[in-house]
Amino acid sequence: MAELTYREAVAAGLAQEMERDDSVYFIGEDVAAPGGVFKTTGGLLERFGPRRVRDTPISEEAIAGAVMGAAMTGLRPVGEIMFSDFFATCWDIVANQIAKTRYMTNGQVTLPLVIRAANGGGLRFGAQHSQSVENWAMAVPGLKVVAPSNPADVKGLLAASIRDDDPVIFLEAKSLYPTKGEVPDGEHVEELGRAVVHGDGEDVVLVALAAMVPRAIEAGERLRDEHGIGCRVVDLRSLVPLDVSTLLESVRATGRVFTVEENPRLCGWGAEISSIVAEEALYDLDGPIVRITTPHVPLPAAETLEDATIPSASRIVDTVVKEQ
Amino acid sequence: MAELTYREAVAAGLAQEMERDDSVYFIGEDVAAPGGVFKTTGGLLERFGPRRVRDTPISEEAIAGAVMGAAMTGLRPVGEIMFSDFFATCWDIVANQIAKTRYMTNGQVTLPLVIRAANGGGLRFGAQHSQSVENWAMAVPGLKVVAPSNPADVKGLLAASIRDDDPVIFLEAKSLYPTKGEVPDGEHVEELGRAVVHGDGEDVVLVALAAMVPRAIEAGERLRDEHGIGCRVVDLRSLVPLDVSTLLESVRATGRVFTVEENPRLCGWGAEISSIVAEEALYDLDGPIVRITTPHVPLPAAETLEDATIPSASRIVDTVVKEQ
Amino acid sequence: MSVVARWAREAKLDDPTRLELYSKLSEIRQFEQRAYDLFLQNLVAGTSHLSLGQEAVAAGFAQAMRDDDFTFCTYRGHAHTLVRGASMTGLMAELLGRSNGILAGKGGSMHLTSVENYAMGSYAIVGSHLPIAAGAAWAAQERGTGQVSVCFFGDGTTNIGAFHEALNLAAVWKLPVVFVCENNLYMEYTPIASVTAVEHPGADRAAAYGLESLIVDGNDVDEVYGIATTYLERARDGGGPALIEAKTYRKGGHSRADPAKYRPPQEVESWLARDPIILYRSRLLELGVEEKTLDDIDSEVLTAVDRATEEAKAAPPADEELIHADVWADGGSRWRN
Amino acid sequence: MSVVARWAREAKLDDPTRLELYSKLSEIRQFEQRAYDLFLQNLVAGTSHLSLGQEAVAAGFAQAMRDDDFTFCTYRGHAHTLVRGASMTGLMAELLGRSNGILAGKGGSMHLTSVENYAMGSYAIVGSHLPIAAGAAWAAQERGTGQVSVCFFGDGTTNIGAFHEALNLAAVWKLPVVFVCENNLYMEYTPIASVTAVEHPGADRAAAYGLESLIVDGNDVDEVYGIATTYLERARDGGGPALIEAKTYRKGGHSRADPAKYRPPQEVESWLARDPIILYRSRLLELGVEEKTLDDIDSEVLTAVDRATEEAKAAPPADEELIHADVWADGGSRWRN
Ligand SMILES: Cc1ncc(C[n+]2csc(CCOP(=O)(O)OP(=O)(O)O)c2C)c(N)n1
Ligand SMILES: Cc1ncc(C[n+]2csc(CCOP(=O)(O)OP(=O)(O)O)c2C)c(N)n1
Ligand SMILES: [Mg+2]
Ligand SMILES: [Mg+2]
Repeated sequence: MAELTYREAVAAGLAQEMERDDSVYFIGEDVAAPGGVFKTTGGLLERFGPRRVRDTPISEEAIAGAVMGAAMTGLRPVGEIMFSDFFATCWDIVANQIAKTRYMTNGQVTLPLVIRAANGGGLRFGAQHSQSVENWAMAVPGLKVVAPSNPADVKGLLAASIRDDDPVIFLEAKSLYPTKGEVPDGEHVEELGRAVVHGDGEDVVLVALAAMVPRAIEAGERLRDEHGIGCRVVDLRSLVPLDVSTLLESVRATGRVFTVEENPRLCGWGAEISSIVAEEALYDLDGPIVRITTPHVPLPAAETLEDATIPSASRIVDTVVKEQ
Repeated sequence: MAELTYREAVAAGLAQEMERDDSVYFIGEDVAAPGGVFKTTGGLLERFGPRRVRDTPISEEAIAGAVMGAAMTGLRPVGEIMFSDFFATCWDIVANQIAKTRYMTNGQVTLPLVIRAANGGGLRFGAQHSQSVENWAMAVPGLKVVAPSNPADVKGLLAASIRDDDPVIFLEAKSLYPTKGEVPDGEHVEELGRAVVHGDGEDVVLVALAAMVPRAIEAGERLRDEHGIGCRVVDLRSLVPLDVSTLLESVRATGRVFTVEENPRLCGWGAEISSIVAEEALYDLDGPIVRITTPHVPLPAAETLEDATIPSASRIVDTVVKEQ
Repeated sequence: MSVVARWAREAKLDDPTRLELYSKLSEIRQFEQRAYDLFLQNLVAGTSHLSLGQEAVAAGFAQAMRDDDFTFCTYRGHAHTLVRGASMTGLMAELLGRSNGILAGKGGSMHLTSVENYAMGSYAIVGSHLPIAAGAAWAAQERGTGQVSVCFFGDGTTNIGAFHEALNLAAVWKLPVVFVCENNLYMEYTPIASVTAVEHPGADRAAAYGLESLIVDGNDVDEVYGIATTYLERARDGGGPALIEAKTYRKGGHSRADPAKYRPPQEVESWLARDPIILYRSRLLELGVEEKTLDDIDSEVLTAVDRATEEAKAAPPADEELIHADVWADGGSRWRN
Repeated sequence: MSVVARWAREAKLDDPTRLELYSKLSEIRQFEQRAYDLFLQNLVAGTSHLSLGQEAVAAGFAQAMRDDDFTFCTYRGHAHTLVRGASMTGLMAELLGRSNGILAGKGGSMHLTSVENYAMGSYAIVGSHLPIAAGAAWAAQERGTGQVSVCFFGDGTTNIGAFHEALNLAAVWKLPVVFVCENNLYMEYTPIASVTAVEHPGADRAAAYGLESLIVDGNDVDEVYGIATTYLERARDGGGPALIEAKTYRKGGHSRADPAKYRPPQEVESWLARDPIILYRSRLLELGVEEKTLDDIDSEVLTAVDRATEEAKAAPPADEELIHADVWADGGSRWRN
């Protein structure tokens, strides 16, 4: 086991797969010589050369389109969209073309591609560089959506996403880039669609994703220690495929569900979770399903404002204590 | 009262507001001389002249951007995006710029604009020309989202949207264009954020929008007549603002909620409705909240396939009978 | 400012090539006319966009392409898919929403695709396929296959952002892709001239990407074949992309029931007089080809179109089971366990 | 192929104009240096993109603009907003996330806006503001106000789709908008030359929209002022849009802590030698302006920067109440009843 940052785990995952498979290519803005604006892809150019690791113009539609065209004709490309907010500039290629082409062609076309992006807030970048858009991607049939919460998962899930034969939107939580964690040595590949449960509290389940996972875990510890409320945290890890079994198990075990979402409220992924529970496990509930989300506002920039907008461990604790 | 088609009501609403207010302008692709590809805007060019009704190049970002820039500097423009699927080609302007600018500028900028689009399936156009994207828009803080189900609402809600000082995404159900209905004579303006309830059945509430409303109403009649199940149908009319009071009243009155959504399942607006009910009215429920949606697949083109994919009155009836 | 290719008129095409070109023209013409008839008989649901009048562009390029070169086209893609060798029955059945459709009914008229024939798809959102075609060219370049990607689109498409991004990327990366702008003077119902800042929407933009300005008579299949051959070979040899503007005209409306009343009668007349098939037929006769040879080709094609029509009409409607198939590479649509 | 404006060198500028230009240069320089200092003191959260080295573009244009002409700029927008007359305290406070920020802390460095000064916003997503600026020009045209919209962006922005769509629309509608490409040779860390198909990313694209190819020395504030005056007037008089490429260079990195190591030392040196403020100062001295006059301007500016800094630092952090304010025109954020 080596200790890596979340940031380093990105390059580690890419390197592992590029080493293994010549058809894996990687393109994006400032990704090659500069090593990425978040320094997530340093060293790849040196290791795999300027053809397999390549800087593009500021042309998100060209990046997404190139990745799609290459995936349908023999490569297994990875594209970077620098900030997930910029998916909006190539949403047509992603949501209308990449997501639908296999289906529309009755399976003639296969698209083994990954598009990575830095997602979410915490760096005081303001409303256009801090969005959590995992729900945008989840809403589009034909996209898989992966969002790791720790370095080991970054590496293992990125590897799994690259090996997957379907298009995967891989969302890295930019606030987690500096965080550290143990990453297994040697080849490390996880499975898409398998949630992980932290803790075994029997009072409440907190369903979380990506940057919200460490906050939920911290809240869970405080709820146990300070309020005697037993929590378990479900780290969904991928929204599509979604591990509904683990979710429903945890509902049965606790009877109380709280979602912890970084995306703004309306049509967030927590709404989907809530609707699944309300449809399939209503009688297992001991009380309302509560959603803790970024309120339905664009994200403000200033530190004080941003911190008060995105769900924090304290807000989770307070909400659970109040509602429970 | 005059009988108009849903299609004609679009032009009627636009004409009413352009007559009233010189600052209302209208642009889009093939909207002026051709009168719109769905023939929704015929006659406007002749009546208001080539400056106020204008054809654009095929440049959705330019349309959305022009409308935004004009709205912040004194016009009250209406833009048309021909098919709502094409929002993806200008999603950055819509979701990142239009939706966020008022907030980011601390209220310095006001954006009284409307973007209209033909939304949804039913015309066998396939996956890239048939999407219901109301949930895409609902998910973005800063956008109002309106989706009328009948000609009177088309006119009245379009007028209200144009008068509204916030950006409104106005989604016309393309399958309803040929349908007819009474439209009040003279000036007709509705209020945004007020749902309408059809029927007073006490067993079940069907929550529907746009093209799903007539299907829900038909299903409600069949459920009453053929199965003795008393239904009421809530026509939401706008997703933002959302009439939660009317929704919760209908939940209290019936105890059973079914959403009828044309958007594909994951993160559809029905998930949001379900999560509100599960959080705020759990104890009023007599059974699970059931979502009837287009399954989470891109929409297929052939008649037989499309008809079996989008929720139909029969599917609603069958689902309610089975689940109730 | 613009180079009009005179390649074909000067070079000597051999007879077999000329007959193959004629055959492709005939195939498109008769297929499209049949599609229109079936629409009038109310057998085609949804929309459809015919290439009647524009046949020479599809035919000339297809003739010049290597079997494994890629075609990317638009909703106006029947012709481009057909001439790559896609099953005529499969295409016709797709228009009719039948189970033997080339996409089993899931895609419809606007999304015709035949990967086994390297027809990589018809794209219904204006402009999106240009970067995708560039991507296929990028893969070909990296894999060293010598394949060229050919991307067809209309005049109206030159004003959307994806056009710009794709052209620049292709030029910078010297990708083996040939972009073909079929300028038929109209978008849907709006004349391109009224919404475009330059006269030649394709050719006048080429310099912005460091490319030559190229215009070809899109109704002259020899000219098209000539310019296609030239720039396909150049791209194949590492010479990078080209942007070719083919001037042409559609005989009918933009789609289905559009009567195209917005076009000045004189304009229509003068273009109909330059019908690519009439033009080519008379050239071939002048060159000494027997009339019967051409008639035989036409009737062979007719037989094929008849058979395709019958096979399509005889098939059951698209199979509802497929609604849940092929969202994912595993063949299914499950998003949960 | 490209026209380099010589307007300013030839025309005689009067002294007051020249001193105002100098004053604007000084204001930007000192404001930006202070912003950098505050960042080094860890007082600026988030990111920031300075215009050090590029001051002449902002100064020259602002000087040429009518008070009610619109400015649209990017995340690198401190300078452009400041020179339109926006409150220096408000801007400084915004960088520091204070309650007296010009956006009350809600926007941050990348979104500076001062509508009362017709600074219509700083846009942080590359390219998006070009069509928006065109829209403001469209409204001005329709309302007959004689206002011109001026839109600043970088070299890297010329490769994104929105650039293309905005330029075409502006040209077709003859909108009163001047697009200004500040070519500082780099995007973030990647040289523009490595990803662009033409040498002059702005000027070489102008012809694609029927516009003149215009290049100006962006480090010479007189030249900038000259070309700005010419094309603003032309746009105001109904002559339509212009696209001007200003060659310039940033002294430091792309943003915050970027040490800009990717730039060849010689290139950096040669550009630093052409620092727009040093250049202009020596020109003014040559023209007989007293050194003291310039020193006095500098120290007045310094006093203003000091005061702004103090007022910003003294203010409380942004007010959490505002989180729920101004999503909507009614001042609130309610999406439900
Ligand atoms: C992004 C987008 N905007 C609008 C449309 C609607 N639309 C379909 S075809 C068309 C006209 C295209 O014109 P052109 O590129 O000249 O091609 P042609 O149909 O003449 O072959 C339009 C506007 C679309 N499909 N996609
Ligand atoms: C659509 C989009 N893609 C990428 C970025 C990230 N980004 C911010 S600034 C920048 C470089 C812009 O270069 P240029 O246009 O030359 O402006 P400069 O920063 O040099 O002033 C990039 C890539 C962005 N903000 N928006
Ligand atoms: Mg055309
Ligand atoms: Mg630059």
